[in-house]
Amino acid sequence: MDLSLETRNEDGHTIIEVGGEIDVYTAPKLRDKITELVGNGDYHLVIDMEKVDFLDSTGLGVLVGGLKKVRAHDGSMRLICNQERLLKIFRITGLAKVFAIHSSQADALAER
Amino acid sequence: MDLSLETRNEDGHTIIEVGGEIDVYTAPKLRDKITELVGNGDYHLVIDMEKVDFLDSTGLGVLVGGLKKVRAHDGSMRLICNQERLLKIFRITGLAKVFAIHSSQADALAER
Amino acid sequence: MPSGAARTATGVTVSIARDPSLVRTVRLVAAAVARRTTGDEDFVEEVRLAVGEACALLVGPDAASAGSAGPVEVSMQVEDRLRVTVRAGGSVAVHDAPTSDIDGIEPWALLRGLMDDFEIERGADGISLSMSWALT
Amino acid sequence: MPSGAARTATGVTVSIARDPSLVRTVRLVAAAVARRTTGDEDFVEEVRLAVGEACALLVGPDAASAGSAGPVEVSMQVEDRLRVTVRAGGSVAVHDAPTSDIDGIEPWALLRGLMDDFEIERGADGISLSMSWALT
Ligand SMILES: Nc1ncnc2c1ncn2[C@@H]1O[C@H](COP(=O)(O)OP(=O)(O)O)[C@@H](O)[C@H]1O
Ligand SMILES: Nc1ncnc2c1ncn2[C@@H]1O[C@H](COP(=O)(O)OP(=O)(O)O)[C@@H](O)[C@H]1O
Repeated sequence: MDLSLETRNEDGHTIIEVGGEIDVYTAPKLRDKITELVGNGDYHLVIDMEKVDFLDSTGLGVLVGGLKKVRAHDGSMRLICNQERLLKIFRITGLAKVFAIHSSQADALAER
Repeated sequence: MDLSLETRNEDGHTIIEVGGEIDVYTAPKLRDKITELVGNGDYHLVIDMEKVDFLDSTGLGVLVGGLKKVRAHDGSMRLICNQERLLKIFRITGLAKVFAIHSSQADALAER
Repeated sequence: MPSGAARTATGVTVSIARDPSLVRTVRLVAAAVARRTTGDEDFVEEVRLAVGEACALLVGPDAASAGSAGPVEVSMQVEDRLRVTVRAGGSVAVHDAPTSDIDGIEPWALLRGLMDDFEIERGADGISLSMSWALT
Repeated sequence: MPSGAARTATGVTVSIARDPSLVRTVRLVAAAVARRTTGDEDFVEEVRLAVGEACALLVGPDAASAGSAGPVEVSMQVEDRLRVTVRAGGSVAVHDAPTSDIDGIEPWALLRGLMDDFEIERGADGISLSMSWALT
């Protein structure tokens, strides 16, 4: 229904597993989580979107904002997404070229 | 989603398995099915409501109308219903006393 | 901006054509609004049933009049209570008046049984049903 | 009868307060209306996304203005095409104008990418977005 956020550390990265709908209502919660992590010095983020049902431009804005934040600390933000309907949203908006989009956590963590 | 109706004969009764929502939109389809059966000489009906998700007063009206139709031919109409939320609707409207409500097809067919 | 805008400064309002096939959409919205107030699915089901029933009574089973008769409007507000008003108006008579008897069941019996109190307001310009539920 | 009634003699209209948490309810209705026209869930998803996006743009992320700013109204008609109009009005400025750039993404890029043609009408009394889909 709503947005769920689960965070854990692995291999020098912080993985945020996002579930539910990232929309105009819930996106601020994701932004706050990213801001909090960056504030704690976690600059290498992996956003796992496998359980995301919905993403609108507000959600995209938060992801782009997050990318800017971690890059300001020479960090990284990788996305995990296999769902065609979400990938289409990244393509349409040109953001498929801006983000490193991986198909699994293993894949995302493998890249150096 | 919509209304589904499956009919079969067993032990001298015609069992109508109803699925979905019996409401102001779909109830006429159930009424037409009952009218058709009674027109074919099937006067002993068992309405299996185990897969019904929703029932409003229009649906109740069709059931009462069906009962009248079969009784006009010395027939019978039995209901199968275990769902508390539907049973409540029959109780609230006083129709729990009007219908023979059974908890299974076996139970409904056992009664003579 | 459409007229009547101020009416829904809070909450959700759904207007449907007087078409029986659209009543399900209203039930969907009613359940969604109720679900936002609680995790209690029995409560959600009760609201879905009562709002659907009120809507069915005002829409009526006569699809032939769909489109010609003006909409049925359902407005839902979450304040101190969950308040729902269902309005239908104008030229078309409400099919089943509160005293009518179709097929041996009194159509309003269900809604009366469900709601301890609901208010019916009739005017020259239509009919309006108001119901509310305490929020837990 | 409420004013503006004739507007929805057919179809479904939902009005929500300018509250981001209600946008999901509009998506639910949009999906329900789209689903009535087809069994194609990709189509349903496309309508849900576009209507939700249009609504998000007009509601804006600023929950603080909820209630004070008049509703956002979404009307859906199934005719020769599925036609959807999203209107917001009056006193509150649309948060993200079509040319703004928040967090590096152009907020209207998604809606423009989704819809081959959508129309924006701006007037003294508000903004209105119209979109439509062929029915198969
Ligand atoms: N060290 C930093 N930490 C956080 N944000 C930074 C930093 N350096 C630059 N920024 C910029 O500040 C902007 C505003 O931050 P904030 O208001 O928290 O995010 P948002 O714009 O997503 O609400 C970010 O988009 C980012 O580009
Ligand atoms: N032999 C019969 N077959 C059908 N209906 C009958 C018969 N005898 C009496 N009736 C009455 O005719 C009424 C009207 O029938 P019909 O219009 O088909 O049903 P409904 O009122 O449910 O639309 C029924 O409610 C029933 O009480």
